[in-house]
Amino acid sequence: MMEESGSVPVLEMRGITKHFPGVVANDNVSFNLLKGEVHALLGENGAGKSTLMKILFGFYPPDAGQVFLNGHAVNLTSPAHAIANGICMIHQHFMLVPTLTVAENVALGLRSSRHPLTDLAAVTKRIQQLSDTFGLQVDPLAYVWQLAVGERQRVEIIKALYRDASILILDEPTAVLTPKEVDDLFQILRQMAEAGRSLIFISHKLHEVMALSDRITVLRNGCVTGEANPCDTSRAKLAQMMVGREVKLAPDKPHTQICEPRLEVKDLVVEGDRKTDAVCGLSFQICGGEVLGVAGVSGNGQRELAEAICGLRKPKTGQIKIDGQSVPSGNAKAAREAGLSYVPEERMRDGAIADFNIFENFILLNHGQKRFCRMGFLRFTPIHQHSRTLIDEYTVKTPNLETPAKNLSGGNIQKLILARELSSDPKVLIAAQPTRGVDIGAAEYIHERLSHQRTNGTATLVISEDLDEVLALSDRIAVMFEGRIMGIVNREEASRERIGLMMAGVDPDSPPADYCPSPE
Amino acid sequence: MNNLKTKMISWTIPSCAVLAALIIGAIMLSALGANPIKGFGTMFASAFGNLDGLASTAVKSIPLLLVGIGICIAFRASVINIGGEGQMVMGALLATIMALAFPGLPAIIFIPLVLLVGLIGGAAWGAIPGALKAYFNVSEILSTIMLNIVAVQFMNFMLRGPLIDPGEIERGTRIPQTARLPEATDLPLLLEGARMHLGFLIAVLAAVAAWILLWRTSLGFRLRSVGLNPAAARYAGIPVKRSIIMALAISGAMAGLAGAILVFGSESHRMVTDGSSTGFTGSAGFNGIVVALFAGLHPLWSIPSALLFGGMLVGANALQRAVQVPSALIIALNGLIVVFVVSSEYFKRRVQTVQTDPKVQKTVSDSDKNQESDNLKD
Amino acid sequence: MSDLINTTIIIATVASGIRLATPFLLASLGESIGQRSGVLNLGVDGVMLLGAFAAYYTVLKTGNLFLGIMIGLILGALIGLFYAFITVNLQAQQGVSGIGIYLFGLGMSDLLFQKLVGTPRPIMPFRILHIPLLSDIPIIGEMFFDHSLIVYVAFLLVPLLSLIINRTTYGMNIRAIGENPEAADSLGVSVGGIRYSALIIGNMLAGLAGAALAIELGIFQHNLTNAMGFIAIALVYFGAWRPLGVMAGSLVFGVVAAIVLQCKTLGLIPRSASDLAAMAPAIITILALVVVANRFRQPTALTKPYVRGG
Amino acid sequence: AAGKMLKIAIVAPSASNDLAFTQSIVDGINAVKKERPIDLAVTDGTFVVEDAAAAIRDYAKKGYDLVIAHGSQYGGSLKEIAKDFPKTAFAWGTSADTFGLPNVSSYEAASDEGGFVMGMMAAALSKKGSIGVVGPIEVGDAKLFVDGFVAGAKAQNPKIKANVNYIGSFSDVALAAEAARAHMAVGADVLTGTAQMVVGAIGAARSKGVAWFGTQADQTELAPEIVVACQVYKWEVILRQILADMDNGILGGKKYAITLANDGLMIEFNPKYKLPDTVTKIGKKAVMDIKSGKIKPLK
Ligand SMILES: Nc1ncnc2c1ncn2[C@@H]1O[C@H](COP(=O)(O)OP(=O)(O)OP(=O)(O)O)[C@@H](O)[C@H]1O
Ligand SMILES: Nc1ncnc2c1ncn2[C@@H]1O[C@H](COP(=O)(O)OP(=O)(O)OP(=O)(O)O)[C@@H](O)[C@H]1O
Ligand SMILES: [Mg+2]
Ligand SMILES: [Mg+2]
Repeated sequence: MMEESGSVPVLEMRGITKHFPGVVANDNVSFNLLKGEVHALLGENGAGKSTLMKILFGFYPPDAGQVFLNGHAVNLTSPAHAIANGICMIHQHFMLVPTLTVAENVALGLRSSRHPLTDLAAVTKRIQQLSDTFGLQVDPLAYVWQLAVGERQRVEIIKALYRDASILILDEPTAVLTPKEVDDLFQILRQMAEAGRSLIFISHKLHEVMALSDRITVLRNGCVTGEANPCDTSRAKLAQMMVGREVKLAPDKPHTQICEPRLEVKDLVVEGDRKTDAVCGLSFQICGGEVLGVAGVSGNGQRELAEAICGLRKPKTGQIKIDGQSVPSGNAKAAREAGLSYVPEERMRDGAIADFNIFENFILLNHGQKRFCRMGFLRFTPIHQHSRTLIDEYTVKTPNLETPAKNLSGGNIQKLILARELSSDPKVLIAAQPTRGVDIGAAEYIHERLSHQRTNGTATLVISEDLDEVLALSDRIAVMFEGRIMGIVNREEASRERIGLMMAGVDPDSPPADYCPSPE
Repeated sequence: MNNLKTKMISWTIPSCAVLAALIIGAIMLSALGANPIKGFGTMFASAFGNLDGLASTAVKSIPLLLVGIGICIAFRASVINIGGEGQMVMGALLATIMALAFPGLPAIIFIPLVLLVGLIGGAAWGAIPGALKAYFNVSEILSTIMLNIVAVQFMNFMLRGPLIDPGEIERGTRIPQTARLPEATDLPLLLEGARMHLGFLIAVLAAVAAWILLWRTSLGFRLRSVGLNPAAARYAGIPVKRSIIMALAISGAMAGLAGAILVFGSESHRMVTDGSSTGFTGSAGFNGIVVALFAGLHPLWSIPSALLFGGMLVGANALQRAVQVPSALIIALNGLIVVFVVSSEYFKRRVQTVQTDPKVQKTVSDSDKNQESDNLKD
Repeated sequence: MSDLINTTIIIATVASGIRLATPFLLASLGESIGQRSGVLNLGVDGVMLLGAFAAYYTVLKTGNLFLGIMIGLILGALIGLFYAFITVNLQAQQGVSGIGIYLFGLGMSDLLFQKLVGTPRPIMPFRILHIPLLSDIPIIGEMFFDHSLIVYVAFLLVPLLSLIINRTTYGMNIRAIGENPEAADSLGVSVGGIRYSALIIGNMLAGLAGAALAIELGIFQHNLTNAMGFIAIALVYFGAWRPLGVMAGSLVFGVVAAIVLQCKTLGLIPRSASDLAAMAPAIITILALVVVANRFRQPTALTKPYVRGG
Repeated sequence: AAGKMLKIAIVAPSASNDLAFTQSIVDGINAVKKERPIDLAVTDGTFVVEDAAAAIRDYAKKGYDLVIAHGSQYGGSLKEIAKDFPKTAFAWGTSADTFGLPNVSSYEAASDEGGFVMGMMAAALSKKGSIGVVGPIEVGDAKLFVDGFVAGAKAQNPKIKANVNYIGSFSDVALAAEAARAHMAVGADVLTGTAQMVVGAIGAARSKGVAWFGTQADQTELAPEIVVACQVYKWEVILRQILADMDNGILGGKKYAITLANDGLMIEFNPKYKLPDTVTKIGKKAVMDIKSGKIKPLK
């Protein structure tokens, strides 16, 4: 499939560096792409994959580095420019206009044959042709808001096909697809590669990467940590390159007495943002002193589950009980009063107020309590005292109490939130991605605090994409796939292999063989 | 040190914006054949140059300050209240009705009572767009504009009909104004010989109260958190919808109080309309927004800001007399200042992101780190 | 009663409603284009006032109506350019900066009028343009085809803008940018460029609305528009951002006002209630907003400055 | 004392060149200025009553000899201010109330008289037997004029249809224009109106060639081809009296009115308008009758 190795790569990115306030998203990254090749980019969340691709697509200018197309240096200053150079990108998040039809979305940005009028009839015809050739079922006249997630992904692909890109970037195109849809997509992508197009493919799912790509580049913390060929590497090796460290052993887990169930969830059905059921009838219980880990790829309903339990999202049906008491649904305040704490996944959106200072963030939940508030007036002496205690206890690094939260580093913001959430000694704790983007030291500390809480008798639900974290913390592990629990396994019976397969929606009893394209 | 720098930036940039607008104003003055130095000099002298001028400036700044305080609170909660005009009118009307209804009360009870009623009138009128936004998703920008029209027409109706001075009917002149309100409601003068009345003190106290509300009470804490990050506020169990209504109601209350003070502190001690939309308020409902923005949405900084803009309005009349330039120039200039100050936010943000950029920040954050242990001890 | 309300009066009332609706229609069509692209402009009234003065003054000096209209349009375009700069490039808060534009227009038009003209002097308005054949149709002809040129222009703009918004590439770009600027940007559509053009066109129409008003009345005065521009903005919401809806809203507003006026003329509304009657349009608009706000969503990106990756 | 430079200030709501209410008083002072030295200051466009009050007080404080509060809505404020400046003369119009203060004069126009005259002429001129009136708000001077006009029309032709439309605003020019059109739609072939927003109505009348009667100032130049006649206010007539009183140390306490009889009100015919002689005669006779007291318009 690959051309002879001596040829000039269609694309080369050299020494790309990109800073964002507070982070180095890409640090001297070099990357190349050959004609007809599927080149995969792997990396943890925040490794800088999307940023690199957006630079290639002209979305951001790089701080340093140069892009070469067919050996010529180019300065891609805007998406229009990139498109003109034959580069198309399917973004991690849908780039569709819901109030326009499929045909209009496809035609957007193209010069119409009947300029200045649109020529949607011609576009429709061409879409139909494409959908016939590639087997992409989609109604060109439907409005995008009417489409299901999978169909929207197909529209994104049609947009790229329509533009006849020579370089196609696919940023996590499979994150929202069913296995069948993934298979279909791969078929199309292979067809495209065979037709001489070059593809960059981003995914967190190792087996997909192994199945599709000709070459794999791994990013970590904005740096390239290695390149591999899928035929002579293994998932474990890739994981090692991605994470950059040995898998840690679980922290000490003193046996805690299992008493009555503290959190009961029954027949929970929750609608997602896309108005389809994101959680489809979940039931489970967590006892005091127990940690239930929820593993799974993001977007399989974990977030909706957490939000429904915390009263931020009203479930369609189902019941939530804390200590046997039913909690009114869709009421964040009531859930908190019933003894629930929540460490949210998006900490700067939900967990903290960036422009509030440290102590204001500490009292976000309980500023109305008597000890902090008398007759409507805040009592700063006890508030400051409380904040200092928490800062010391959780070793939050901050110049002073008046520092706005936005000036703290990611790890310290997470410590701040954790300190606040645990200070009320909750009956039930939901922790979503508790250590995402946090350095090892802080992550260890956070794990320690969570175990400590477990010893104190809190029922904890830990939601994480990081399998090591789930394995380290949990007493039992539930794997979520497409809004359902694939199964709950005890820690002792859980292996990475088994959980990983369940995460991919595969029944552990019949694991699929790794696919490696055989040379023609 | 970092903090001080940020504060300085947040002041110098809008000041530059105002300066730029004034320069354009000076160019316009010259174009109109007037000497800009003499023009602005006259303005300044008449507004701040003597006790009388200062007193007029103070009186003129009262509604600006009160509306501005309300805007600070509303904008801090992320609601854009453009309904100050209508809220002033409704507060004034309700207070006037109150004053006419109980003529016999002593001043010591009567003044607080009517002002409180004015406050309530404004609050109620402000709560309507709040509820429309919270429960029907109606943009408060538009509903407040529409409610301004409704309030003014309602005032015209009331002053031409039910509330008209019976003497006007008797004489057949039918000037749309109420009878003179009971003397017990006259706001006492604070300075012998100058017209500055109790209203100024009330407005300043209200600014302090608003500052306390925003930064010292749990209600203010909730309003600010809803304004800065509604998602996080919801997550923390703060009732977001109710906070939106509350913010608009408080904002309206301040405007309502401004309206009431306008009536009881007026020369005529009665409510008069000329039928136009801004004849009663003198556009304070709009200008208060400028005052608040210029003060960086800070109630205490709103005091000098209101005095500045009040002074400009007082000076405008002097300008007209001294250099024969219509006072309309000042309205245009106010508009320019609004546009420039709002646009200058961009440069403020730019400077602040540059500050937080790690590359630029390195040395600063290092020194901060050294300080942290000291700061945490006390 | 029957002799009070006869066909002549009905014809006159409808015709009057159409005339009253015209400046609203022009201004709200313009505003709706800007809003469709995601930018709110609360300064419409100020632009109208400046457009009105510019057109009035030009006609006063040259006697050339078309030149007056052109100057009104050019002035609107210049303000649109300026407004685009502060909202697109400087990302200024749209609600408040619009108020600034309004105050500027209010003061500036009055200032220029007082300095350059002083005593109101009349200019010759457009002549009535009888559309051949159509204006001879009984009743309908008099109602709809017996107006000045500018009225026809305004109403012809409705299908034209419908066509532009719904059938051209440019219109599709505007719609896309008002909903999801990032998606449009990712396909190479220039968000800033489209917003600039939409704001320039929108403000040109606001300038035209002012020019039409001044020329129709043959006069200029301090605050000639009487806050018409603010009502025009509300009519955009009323019309759910669609040219046809905006036209319906303007007509309702104009015809209601004409009916109230005609009823007053005929003594059907007691004089004491006329202030209450004047509230009617505002209250109707709020009620319409309550209904529309949940049924038709405003353009998702409205009032949100677009920053790539932000 | 007549040779001494007098400092006079006018505070008025609309623009001093509005061809209506405010212009009439400025013209009046300027007429007197030709006869004696006057230092005149004008604060116009003060539609905000509190701003007007501040200006009035300011002028009084600055030692102006006479401060004219030209707006009935200013009365409430003037009543309070005048008490504080017993040595300053104030004049308030249009009104008939001096608040019993010795330093306030009031002045008004018997605009019903001119209204009556022009109403009679309008009724005589109307071929269709229908005339229309565009008013601002039903108060003060406007009401007086309108009532006089309607009474005059009825006196000339008891069967005449005289429709009155108060549009509810002193400033809405567009609405005034539509009100004029509404009148024409129901058959009015002669129109009149009062206050500064009528410029719109005049424009509408002009486009249909319908006759117009004006008041407060000479509006002929707004539409020379349709303006029949205007009632013009000559405030100088009473201003002279007020200044004469001041020369004698009397600062106020008196009520003044301009009337046809004292030549404070004049009916100015537009020479360009071809008015039938019969109508001119009716008008001139009515003026004589009112001057002699034979006709009392609103009695
Ligand atoms: N517009 C932005 N402004 C500031 N920081 C940003 C921006 N975009 C990305 N970042 C930061 O840059 C880093 C790299 O982000 P990027 O989106 O490239 O990661 P990724 O590898 O695509 O992760 P994921 O797998 O979660 O998509 C992260 O720390 C992210 O927070
Ligand atoms: N704008 C700022 N003002 C003051 N200090 C800041 C600012 N931004 C960052 N800091 C400080 O700079 C240091 C480095 O921040 P950064 O976000 O890079 O942390 P980090 O090394 O990524 O840590 P973590 O792994 O915990 O996220 C922190 O101590 C933080 O408090
Ligand atoms: Mg990514
Ligand atoms: Mg970090």
